[in-house]
Amino acid sequence: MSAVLLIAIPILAAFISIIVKKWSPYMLLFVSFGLVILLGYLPFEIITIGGFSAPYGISLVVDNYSYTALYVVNVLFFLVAIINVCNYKKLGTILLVSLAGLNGLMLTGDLFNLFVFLEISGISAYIITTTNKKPLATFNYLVAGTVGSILYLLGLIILYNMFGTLNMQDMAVRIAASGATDIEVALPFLLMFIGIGVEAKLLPFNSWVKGILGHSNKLTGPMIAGVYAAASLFVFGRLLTEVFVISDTFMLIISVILAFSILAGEAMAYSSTKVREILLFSSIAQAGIAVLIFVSGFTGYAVLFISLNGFSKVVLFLIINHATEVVGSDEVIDLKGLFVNNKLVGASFTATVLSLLGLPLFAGFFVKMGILSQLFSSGDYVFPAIILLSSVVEGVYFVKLLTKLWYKEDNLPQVKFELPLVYLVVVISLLLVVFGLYFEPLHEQALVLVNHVKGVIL
Amino acid sequence: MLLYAAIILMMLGLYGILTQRNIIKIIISLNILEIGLNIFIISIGFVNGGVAPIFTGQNNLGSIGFVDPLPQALVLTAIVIGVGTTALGLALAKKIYAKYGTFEIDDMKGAE
Amino acid sequence: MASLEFLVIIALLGGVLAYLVGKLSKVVGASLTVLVSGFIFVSVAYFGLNGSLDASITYLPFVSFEATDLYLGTSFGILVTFIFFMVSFFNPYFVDKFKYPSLYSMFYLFSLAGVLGVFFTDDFLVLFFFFELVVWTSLFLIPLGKSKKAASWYYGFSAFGSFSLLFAIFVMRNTAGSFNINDGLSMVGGSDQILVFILLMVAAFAKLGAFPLHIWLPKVLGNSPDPVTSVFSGGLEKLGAFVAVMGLVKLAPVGPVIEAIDMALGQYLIAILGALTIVFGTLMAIRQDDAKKLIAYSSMSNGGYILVALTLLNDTSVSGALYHVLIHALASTAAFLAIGAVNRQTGTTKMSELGGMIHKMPVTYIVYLIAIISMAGIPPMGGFVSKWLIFQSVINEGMILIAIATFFGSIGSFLYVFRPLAALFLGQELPEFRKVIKEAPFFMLLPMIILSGLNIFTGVHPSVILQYINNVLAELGVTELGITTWTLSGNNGDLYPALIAVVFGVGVVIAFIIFIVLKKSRKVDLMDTYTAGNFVYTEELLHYSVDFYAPIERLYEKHINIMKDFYKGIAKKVQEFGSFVKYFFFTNKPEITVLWVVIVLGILLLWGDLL
Amino acid sequence: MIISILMGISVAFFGFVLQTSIAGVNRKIIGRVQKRYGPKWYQEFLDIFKLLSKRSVTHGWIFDFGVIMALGGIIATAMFMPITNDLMAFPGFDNFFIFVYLIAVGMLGMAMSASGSGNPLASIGVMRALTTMLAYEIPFMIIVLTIIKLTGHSSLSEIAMFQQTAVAGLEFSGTWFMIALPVGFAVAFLSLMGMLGKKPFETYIAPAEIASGPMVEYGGKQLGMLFIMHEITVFIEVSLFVHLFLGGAENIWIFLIKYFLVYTSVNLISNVNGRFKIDQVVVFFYKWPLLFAVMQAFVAIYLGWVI
Amino acid sequence: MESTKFSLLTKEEVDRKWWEIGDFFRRNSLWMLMYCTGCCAIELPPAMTSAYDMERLGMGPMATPRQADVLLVTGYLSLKTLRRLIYTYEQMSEPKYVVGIGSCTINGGIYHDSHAVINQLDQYIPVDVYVAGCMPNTEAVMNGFVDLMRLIKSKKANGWKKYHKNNEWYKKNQIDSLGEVRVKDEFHD
Repeated sequence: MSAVLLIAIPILAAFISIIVKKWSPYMLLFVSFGLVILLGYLPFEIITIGGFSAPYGISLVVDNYSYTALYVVNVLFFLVAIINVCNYKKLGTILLVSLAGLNGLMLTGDLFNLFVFLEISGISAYIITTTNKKPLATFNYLVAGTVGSILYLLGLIILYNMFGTLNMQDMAVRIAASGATDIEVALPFLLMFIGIGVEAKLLPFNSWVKGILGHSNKLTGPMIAGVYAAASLFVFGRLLTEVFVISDTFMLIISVILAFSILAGEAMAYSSTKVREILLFSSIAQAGIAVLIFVSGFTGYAVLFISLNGFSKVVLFLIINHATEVVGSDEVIDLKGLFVNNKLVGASFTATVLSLLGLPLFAGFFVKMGILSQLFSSGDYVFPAIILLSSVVEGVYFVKLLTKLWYKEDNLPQVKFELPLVYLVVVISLLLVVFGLYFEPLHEQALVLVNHVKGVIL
Repeated sequence: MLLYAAIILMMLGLYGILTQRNIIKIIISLNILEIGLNIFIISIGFVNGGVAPIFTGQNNLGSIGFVDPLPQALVLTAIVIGVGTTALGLALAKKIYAKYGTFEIDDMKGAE
Repeated sequence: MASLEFLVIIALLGGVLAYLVGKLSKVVGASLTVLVSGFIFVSVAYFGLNGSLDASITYLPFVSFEATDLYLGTSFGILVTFIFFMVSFFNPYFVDKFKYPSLYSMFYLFSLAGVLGVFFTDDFLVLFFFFELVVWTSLFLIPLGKSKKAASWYYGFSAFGSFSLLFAIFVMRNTAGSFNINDGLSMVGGSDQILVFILLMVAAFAKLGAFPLHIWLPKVLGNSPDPVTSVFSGGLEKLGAFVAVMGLVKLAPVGPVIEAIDMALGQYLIAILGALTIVFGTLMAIRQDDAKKLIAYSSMSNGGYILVALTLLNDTSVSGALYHVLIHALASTAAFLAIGAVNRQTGTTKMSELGGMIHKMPVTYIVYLIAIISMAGIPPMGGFVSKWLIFQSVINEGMILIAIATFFGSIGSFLYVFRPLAALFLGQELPEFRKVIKEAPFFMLLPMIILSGLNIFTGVHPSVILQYINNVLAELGVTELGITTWTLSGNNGDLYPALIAVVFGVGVVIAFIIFIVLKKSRKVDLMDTYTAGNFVYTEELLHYSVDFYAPIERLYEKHINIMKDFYKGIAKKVQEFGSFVKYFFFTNKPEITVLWVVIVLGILLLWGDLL
Repeated sequence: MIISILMGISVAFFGFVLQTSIAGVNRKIIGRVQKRYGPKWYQEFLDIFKLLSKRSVTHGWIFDFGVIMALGGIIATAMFMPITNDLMAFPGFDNFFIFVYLIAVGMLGMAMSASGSGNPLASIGVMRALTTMLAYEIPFMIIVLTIIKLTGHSSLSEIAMFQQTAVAGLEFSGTWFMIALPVGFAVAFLSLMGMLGKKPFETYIAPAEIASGPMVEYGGKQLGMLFIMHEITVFIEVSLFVHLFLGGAENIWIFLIKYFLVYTSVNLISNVNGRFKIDQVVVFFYKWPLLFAVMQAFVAIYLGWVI
Repeated sequence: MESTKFSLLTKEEVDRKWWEIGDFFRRNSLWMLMYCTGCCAIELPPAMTSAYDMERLGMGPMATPRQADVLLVTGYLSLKTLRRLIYTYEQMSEPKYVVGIGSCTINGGIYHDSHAVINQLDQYIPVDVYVAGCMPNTEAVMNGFVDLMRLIKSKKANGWKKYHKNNEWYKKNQIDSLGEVRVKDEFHD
């Protein structure tokens, strides 16, 4: 039982489902559930495809980092799939292909292979977003995504030209050995940074996000904001920790981009009146924070942050998108008093928001404390200040949103949440509360990941 | 020399995407960008006086200056992916045309 | 041997239980809060006073308490739990008017748990954990009242305060290596110490509602439901005082010493800000028409007193500050409860709509009278002792500007506390309330009477409590206040509070004898007054309550909401910045991303040779 | 304890008798100033006892309780007042702040019963009284702050002793503060006129505007008791002024002379003045008196220039 | 036989003694209500100024009926003024005295045949002292006050007792001529 099955099974199921159209949704469910079970027995090893050793063949790396990433992405994928399987039947094959692409992204140890899986998951993402009925927005996404991956490929090729290898670990070793000055290495890394940055929603490169998530539905919202966001941030993390050598000028540009992305994200969320816009701008800010942590080198808490963020975004977007479908518009005024007569969903929405804000009794608090303590211990005072300031602004607009959603007397929006969604949402928010109170496992997971040193396979 | 051609093509592609308002023209400039990139990848593998990297009867020794085979393999996948994206782009263009009746982004009403 | 951790768990579980019971019947759920907070107060007070609170931890994962010689935490803890217990009597009566009654009881007990945690821990991270818990649980209590926007104002300011506290905690951890409070505060030095001082002061100002960060106080206290307002002004503001004590007393004075008044520059700036808080609080309180907003501004100005007293760092001032914390808690809670009782009967606290409440609610009137006597600092009540101590220290240091502010505050407090008394309770009895109103039920009167009894006790025999405060002074390393069983000795004079009360009693007896000996007067209806011969039949005409202090208000009418516009301006700036970025980065054109990619690439390429 | 309380009551009674008779004498002096004979010297006593003998009206229990509390508070304050160096009821406990704040009890009692009477004119009168108090109190307190800072004591008798004998150790002892702090004396004199409610600052008992302000609804014994309270308040404020600025008194005669001089001078000045509007009173006290008070305090405390 | 030197006074004797002492004080500090109805009021300022100096007798003006003892009715009384006068009279604290100045209060004076003025004040409220003269001289007014003092001394100035005793008579007269004393909306009827 090796990791390749994680990619092979979904691809195989995708082709079969083309032939047998009407079974594709059930096959989707069966495969994604199967993969989640399969993950239990995955050995930690490097699989070289076709026997060629590292620099020549493609290798799949299964270490602690990619194992956690796989777990999060597959579980999220499965949850989103269950909710949306009944009313998006014809997307079965596409979802299977995107599942394969995502698993490939997590596993691959080879840079060009990463480009290929990036494109596969990207194209399936474009197709998924066509369900938004906004073709122009999807077109933007397509153009942005393709340009991003082209730049990534360009950077990749320059690196290959300079160091002759495409394997991540090998590349890291060769860069260290060759003693290349940081300036020379800066251009390819910046190109790759921009390439992945488009997908990871960093500010200057994410103009497509507003179009896509602004008009998302119950499938594209959680999928893009939850699953794909988590996946792209994991990839970003792997690249930043494994391969990149960041010189001080390059670091300056990245930190300016990140700081701007965090603060501007919060400001935009503060200034928007549509609920979905508030959520998407706040997820832009959170993406900025995640990349910031990776750049400062604390993979442990970054992974926890991304997974928590992924789960919360799935919950938030599911609830809001469902409500928008029923009410017809996602303006805050129209959704006012949404939770008055569905209290359970409201309670879980509130719990998830509070965990995002990092308030005590919720898992978000522990992760935020971990991030801040590590940032402070590395003697950096500027970024914690930015993070704290942004969480104040974030707190204000989320509280404003919550009070509006909970308090309204007359003509409340008639929204009914069906059972599976309610169960999913309540389970996740309970998880957040449980991990908030008893966060020993989170602590160990963070410690295990912290000593995931560059180039060493655990 | 091939390198410079590739870079010029890529600049042309980028320029095309930046300035064109027509959906189809954007897709075409996207293709130009990809072709530029593929040529760039090919030019990386060039070895002066190299021979096509296929083992035949007379040149099966490692010492003969083979041209680097790896970029050519990469280009193959890159081209296929380029085709994939262009196909999806055209499908979207058809849908946009069906919805807005024009390819010009500027005069698409209600695009927001 | 009540263990603190056991109490915190009881509070949390009690909250959940209150929620569940609340689902069945609102009133039972709310009365559960009375039982739980009562139990917690009794155990904290009983075990805390004879120092036998055990701090062992079995269940809560990373929490660490410490209760042995922690007098500061115990005194604050007992005070705030007492306020929670007293106010909880009001819950059953008010809970049926709330939109989410069971949630109210749950969050009420959660904030109690948070408060308990803050005062009894010696570890900064645990302090911040409970600090934030209090913030967000009390946050959801506010919208149950009139205004929803108040909650976001409250969260904005207290989040700003608690995050600056967090920043200070981590800065201290860098030097001290561990999260221990005492090491952290003592070992931090140099430029870090200034940074920590500023941040702690920002946290204290945000929570206390002092001058620069005071906008949320009247909005929140004015609009939230009555029990919540009393808990806020009596209990939750004391968190700010607790952080202020940490920042001003435990932390060594910051900045160069000004030799004229031998005070550190940092302390002097805080004293100036405290003085400004007093003046602005008083000025704004004088012109309020809503009684709750008026008392809210009064607690803001009393917060200013506490800050001024804490910065002077001699025996009378710090003991005066701590005693004032106690007095202000008791007096303002009693005042808020009294106004709450009126609000429950009439439905409004606007003074222009009320009048003559004394005829139907005499006990509430007496409670309010005793509360304002203490708030104005008039002798028989506790307020006089604490204000006397603060004046002793201010005069001893010879700081003229701050003395002006304190005198203005104490006389101004007499003015604005009298306004509700005259406009709300006395004056003509308005006809629409005459039939409807009846005295508050017994269980609402009970806490009010207890609080007024305490107000009197703290005024007549203060040395009992001042004795305990001396232990706190010893713990803080400040020289102790000279107390004998009955008299206090300040810097330049002694005070015999019991004697004043006795003499006042004697005076009243003499006046009563004069009154009784003479002929009995003829009882006349209120409407039969001297109206220069005109016949007046409507009560509203003869009730003077609108624009009570018109001559003073006219002086500063034009520039009242400078600070409010300042903060609204900031909010607008953030909004503009957001829409500006949105305009630039999120148009619906595909080439935007490519444009920014090219720009970033250009910057890096040109970086090398340009800079 | 009982003896000192009896002593206190006798001090209060002495204060009442002294002030009432001096007030009668003053009415005679004012009469003479206006070229008429003026009433008998004991006219004030006659007025008070006439009022006590009349049967008047009450508006409810708060109306009466307020009057009792007012008179009781003022009697209590008077009991603390030292007459001469050794003639005082409670040696060592006659702190300055007790006087300032116990007078506030009297004020509160009267204000409470006035508003309880239900007459709008009374409430307006009370509002004006409190506003004027806010105005004249601040400069007075600043000057007293300087005195307490210079003498190091806040009890009246010590301050008086400080001014009488020149003690070697203490720097400014021996000279009356009237001479030592001339500007302070002038400001305090103005605030004393405000405290006594004499003509320029008589806005709260303005008979023409608000029909004698708070006293609108009082008649008979309530008014009589308020008159007694007014007399004792004047006694407290004037003797406070005497102790703070004129160096107290070694024996009773000096006290009587100083007391008479101060009260008569205030009365004479007040009789030639018209009446301020209420806004003018507040603005007046916050312009020059406050400025001079702060200047005097700054000069005296920090620069030490005391004559 | 009991000793005559010191006999225990009965209750009424004690009261009477107190009343006499009270009369001494009431006599020597008469406060008049500044309520001038007609033209004879012009005589009062000279009585207060230095020429005649009313203060000498212990008299002084007071602002409200609650505080005043003497009600000076100076000059003619129209129906509207009479209503206010009666309302003010009832607001005064006992024992109270009324001094009718000018002939208009005695028999209507020069307006005796006018439709709007009452002729005899005595019908409506008890009057203790009259000062005759169509605008009596200030001396006459002062003399009236001294007469009032003498009446108080000899316990004859008990107009207020008469008002209590035969109250119905006074009320009937008032209703006859005025319709009703406490009118609701006088200016529009």
